[in-house]
Amino acid sequence: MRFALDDDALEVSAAVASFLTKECPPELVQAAFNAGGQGPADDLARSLGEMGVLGMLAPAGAGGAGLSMVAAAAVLAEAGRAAAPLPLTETIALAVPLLASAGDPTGILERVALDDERVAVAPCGVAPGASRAGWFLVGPDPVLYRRDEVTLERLDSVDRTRDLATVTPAGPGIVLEGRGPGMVERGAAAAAATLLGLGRGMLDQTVAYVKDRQQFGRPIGSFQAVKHRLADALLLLELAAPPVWAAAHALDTASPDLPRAASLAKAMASDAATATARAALQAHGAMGYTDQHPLHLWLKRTWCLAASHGTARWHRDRIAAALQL
Amino acid sequence: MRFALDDDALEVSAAVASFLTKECPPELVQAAFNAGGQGPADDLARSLGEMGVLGMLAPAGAGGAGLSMVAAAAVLAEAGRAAAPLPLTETIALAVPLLASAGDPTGILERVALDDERVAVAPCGVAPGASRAGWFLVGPDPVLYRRDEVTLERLDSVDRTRDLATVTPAGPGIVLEGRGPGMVERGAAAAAATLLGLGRGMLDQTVAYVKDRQQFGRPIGSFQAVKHRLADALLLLELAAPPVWAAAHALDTASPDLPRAASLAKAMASDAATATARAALQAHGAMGYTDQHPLHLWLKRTWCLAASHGTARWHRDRIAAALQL
Amino acid sequence: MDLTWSEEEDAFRGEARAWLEANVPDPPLPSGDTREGFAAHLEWERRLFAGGWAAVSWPQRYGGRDATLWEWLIFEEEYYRARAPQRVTQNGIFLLAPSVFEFGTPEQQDRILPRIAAAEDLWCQGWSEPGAGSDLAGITSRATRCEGGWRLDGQKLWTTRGAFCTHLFGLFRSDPAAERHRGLTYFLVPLDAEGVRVRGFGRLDGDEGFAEVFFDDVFVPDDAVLGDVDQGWSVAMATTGSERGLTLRSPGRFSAVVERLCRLYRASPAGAARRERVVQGWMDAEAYRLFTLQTVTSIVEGRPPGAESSLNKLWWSEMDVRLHETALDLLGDAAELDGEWMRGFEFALAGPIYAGTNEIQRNIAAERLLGLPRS
Amino acid sequence: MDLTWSEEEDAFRGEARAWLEANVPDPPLPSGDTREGFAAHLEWERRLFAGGWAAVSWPQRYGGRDATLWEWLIFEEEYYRARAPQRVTQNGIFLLAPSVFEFGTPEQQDRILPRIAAAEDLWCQGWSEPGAGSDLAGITSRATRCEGGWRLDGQKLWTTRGAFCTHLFGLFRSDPAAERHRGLTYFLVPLDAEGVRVRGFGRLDGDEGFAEVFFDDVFVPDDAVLGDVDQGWSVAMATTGSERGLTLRSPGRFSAVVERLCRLYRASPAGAARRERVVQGWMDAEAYRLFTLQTVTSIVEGRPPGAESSLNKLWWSEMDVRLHETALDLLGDAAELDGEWMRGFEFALAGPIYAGTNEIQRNIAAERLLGLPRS
Repeated sequence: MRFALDDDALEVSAAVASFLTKECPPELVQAAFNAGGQGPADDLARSLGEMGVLGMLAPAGAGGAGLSMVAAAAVLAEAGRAAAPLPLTETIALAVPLLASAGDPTGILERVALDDERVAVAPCGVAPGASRAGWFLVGPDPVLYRRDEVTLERLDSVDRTRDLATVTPAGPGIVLEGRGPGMVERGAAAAAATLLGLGRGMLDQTVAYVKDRQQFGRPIGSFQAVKHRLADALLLLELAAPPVWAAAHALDTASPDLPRAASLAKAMASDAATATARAALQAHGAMGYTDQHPLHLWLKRTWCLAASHGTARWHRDRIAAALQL
Repeated sequence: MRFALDDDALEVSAAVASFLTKECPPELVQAAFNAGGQGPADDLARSLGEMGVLGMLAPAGAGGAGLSMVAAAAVLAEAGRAAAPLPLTETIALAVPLLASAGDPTGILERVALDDERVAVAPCGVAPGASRAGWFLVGPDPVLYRRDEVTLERLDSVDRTRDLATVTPAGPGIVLEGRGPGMVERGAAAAAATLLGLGRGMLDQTVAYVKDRQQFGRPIGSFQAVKHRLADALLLLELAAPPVWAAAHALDTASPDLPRAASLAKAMASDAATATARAALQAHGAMGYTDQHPLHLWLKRTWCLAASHGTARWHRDRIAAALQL
Repeated sequence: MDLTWSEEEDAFRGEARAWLEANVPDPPLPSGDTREGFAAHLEWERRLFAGGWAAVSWPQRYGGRDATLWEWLIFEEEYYRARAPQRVTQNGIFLLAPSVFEFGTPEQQDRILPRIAAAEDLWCQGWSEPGAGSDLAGITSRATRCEGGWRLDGQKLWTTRGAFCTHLFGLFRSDPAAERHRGLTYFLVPLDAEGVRVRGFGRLDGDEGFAEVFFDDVFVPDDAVLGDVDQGWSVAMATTGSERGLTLRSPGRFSAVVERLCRLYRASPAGAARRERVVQGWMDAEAYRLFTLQTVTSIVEGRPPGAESSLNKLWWSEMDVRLHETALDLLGDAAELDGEWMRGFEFALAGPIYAGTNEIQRNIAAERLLGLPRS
Repeated sequence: MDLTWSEEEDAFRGEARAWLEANVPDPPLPSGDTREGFAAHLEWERRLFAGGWAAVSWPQRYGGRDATLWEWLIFEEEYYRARAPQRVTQNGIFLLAPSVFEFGTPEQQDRILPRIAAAEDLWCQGWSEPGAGSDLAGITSRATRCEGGWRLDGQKLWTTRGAFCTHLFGLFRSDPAAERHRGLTYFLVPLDAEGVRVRGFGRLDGDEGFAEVFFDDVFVPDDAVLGDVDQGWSVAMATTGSERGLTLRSPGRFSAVVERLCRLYRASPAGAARRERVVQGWMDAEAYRLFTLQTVTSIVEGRPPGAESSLNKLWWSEMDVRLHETALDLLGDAAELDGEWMRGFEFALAGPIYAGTNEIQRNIAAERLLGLPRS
């Protein structure tokens, strides 16, 4: 028994964190937001490809690093913390491992890992990062389509970096074989990790803000109402973290408890991140209620990811079924 | 349109409040608790009879005062505030008006109004104040039984003043005719009023306590965490009050919205009072967590009444049905 | 106690409903917090005024129809029920006008009020500043006496729809030696005055609904002062106790949301587990409606609300967030779309922040209603 | 990362389970917070000791079995799963012993620890006082130096099971000039010493689980001091950081409650609308179990927990209340009966109050974990 992130997970996530601190400041996220998820984040995507991050779950032979889902979850948490304006949840934790375990039937895996090619993922028929993708993985038992085999209809997400569209297949596509654990579990675990990071990012920003912001002659972070609300956010996030790592580990070990573990992670992380978003906005006051301050980028990403890959309530229903309730 | 307590309701409830302040101090409630609801509160019951309070909903001719249910609700709120250790909810708002509107078939109404005779009420087969009752009203469409027509089985309530028993009829009983609005609505509205008063009583005590109790060199009531929690309790109670008066008024006017109004009152008042109980106990700390301090009497009464006459959840289900949800 | 409407009140409701049915634009107008949407809303405001519905509870001579407070409640219920447009004139009507009624000279009342009702002057508020948000008494923008009037300097922030308005009312520090709430004066400033610069910026939802307003040696004459010099705080606070002010946040607004929520629930395939939250939404709104009837009764009988209005604000603002959260929950993965419910949610999130954050309101409730000691 | 148990650990679990199945009293014992119940629990404690299960993680020489922390977790899981009796010795084991391990002389360790494990000495805590609850540093009971020892005076309050115990450990002010946390000394006092008077009184549930203890010129020798004179605060705080202390509130306790809750739900006729709260209860307990595995990993690898233990306490204490609220909700009108769930609810309500109220824990989390300024 050892329940802690192993060294490889700590190393790769620390490397990603320090890269994002430098290369993905809030200004870049805002620029990507303004550009509808296009353009400004292109260099970021390419660099993450070169660092081996996009392909970290592909086998070492296939342009990947053969790392664990636990390591990927730790990386996604850092991506969330920085609100990196790319569909990393889907690329790292769904597209790459699903293609890899299906034997890369169209031979695009290495290019995907380098961001020379993008694969958008639409478990329920709606894909983020749609307009830049050359390939689409559609459905809970995903089928792979080329861009010219699908019709896209743009959707406006509250988070404009999402670049969202409904995907309607028009060709036969390629059914992925031998893909291991399902889309739902992978998506839930990965989105949970990203949400955990988003929550941590919002809490960090808010703590810094309330230490600095003065009202009534003292920092608002010295008021007990503010302190306790942020302590509650911390509590929710710290208790959501172990389920996130456990879900990733259940994917790595093909645990029979995987469905339950994945749903636990997503429900806890969604609730923790959305509660933190509320607390963060309230503590920022009117300052956070503008698109001039970066907080809104985190809020909107949080709301989107909480709604995607199954809402907290949907996952609670799944757990109830698993518990025979 | 005028939504406020009328003068008669204000007068009678003020008279009851000032009577109870004098005659029903916490020591009396504790003594009644220790005696399992027997003995110590007997004088109180008799005095309330003599004041016309028990029979306030009976017609003036039949030993009553012919007052409105709104006035009765205002009185029950004061009884709740004092945690009067008697089944007043059931006597004032169920037994008396049900007997009266059925034409007092056994001729006991005047004696009941004077506390010379007690009628216990068991809408779901369980009656508070059972061991002193000479008569029993049993079932949602109540049937009246003499003491010797029923079998009682004592139940231990967490509130020992409740004197609770299951009532199993063994005789034919007398079906009450023409009883007007049902047991459920009367019980819900009356219990809601009592719960509102219990909540107010707990909040009053707690405010006094936190102003007085010093820790860290200042009154604990100056800590924002304590202040905000009590402000929230006040908010819930103040928003539960209008539904309580509206439900009583709906009984007075036989409004077609009565079922919905009664359920709204009970659900709001139950939730407000139980939340206030939590806040009160937490603010009292270990001091409130003993049977040496009177707070426990209010807490236990609150838990019991919140569970009786339909829980908040049961009433929400009823509202859902009324709204066709 | 009487929970029925009179014949006159029913007739008033009928008249309002008929007018709204005939006049409410369909499809709905674009957001009033964008430049084009604002123009469309202005047209709507002028149509409301022409119909006599712009400020129903005001005296006729100022553009109202002398409606009672009860009638005002009825009108609001019908207004939201009809899904009529948001009121871009509301800062003038609900924030400025109560102070003009209470503290304005007859000349000011005649000059200002009819133009508010007619949507000819469009007022925005100038209270908050970069350093004065929750702590409004921290205002540092200043007013300096000069020949025939005053010179204003400083900066206001989070001015709702400031970029589209014509006038600003706001507090400026007229006595630099006075601290906190003292030494502030309430000024009325045309935004085309020399030295005023307005920069619009986006709210949370991206609409340009906010502005910052800079004052650089702006001259205003003496009659731009509302109330007494150095007494601006009391003048501004008139909105709190006034029956025309913000205290009575219309219950109709929330009942209309609940009605839509119930429809959404009924249409929602996997809704059964969520029923309880929808019911609670209805309950919260119904309790608020009854609470408001109680408040209006008090006002009508001559007992204006004081610190109780803190409870009012806490309730409606937190209820509004919950109602929208419930709707987003029902929407499932469609919740993230930039649609009506998400917009409504973003709007609701402002409620616990503006007009005194809910932290401040809880302080007020604890200290003034419960008598707990200040921290 | 490895979430599997070793063969040795599985064997340990098997052994514990078999012993508990053979020994746990059926029907359950009466409450250990009453005089007769306490006697029955004492018998149980002695049976546990005889089986070698009284303090599994202690060294064998003190009556333990040198179990690892992981094995301790397994034992606790099995203990609660078997519905074994409450531990009336827990104040000795979890509050006193960690300080004795860290600060006791070898003589004290040899004298005190085995008698705790064997339930020969029964310890109660003497920390709180009438004026020192949340603010423990407000202690005024005093210790005065005398020939060969100390004289104790004062009053302790809310002493759990004080009326049934044989000894008290507690803090007394030994330096009257020192303030707050300074100048306190940790004393070990036999309750049959001359000048000690114990008065039991009822907890919320009416059981005589509390006592107040009066000290009137009570003599204790020098070896009744644990740790250094005037350093009692650090000695007492040893329970916080210690792996033998209270930080690791056993997850098995809550998992067992959740299992009962799930059974109650399945048996409940009108339960469907309540399913979500039951599921959330399972989730909260499962998250807590995983959180504890993370904490134990840290401890085992040499990183003892600090202020994080505040999060731990906040979570389990509030979860415990919610689990019981959910059960009472499922019980409907039977919730008011003085039965197992109501008793459990009353017990759970103490969680957010004792061992540092949750308000204090939130302060600690905000100040020490988030670095927010003191108020």
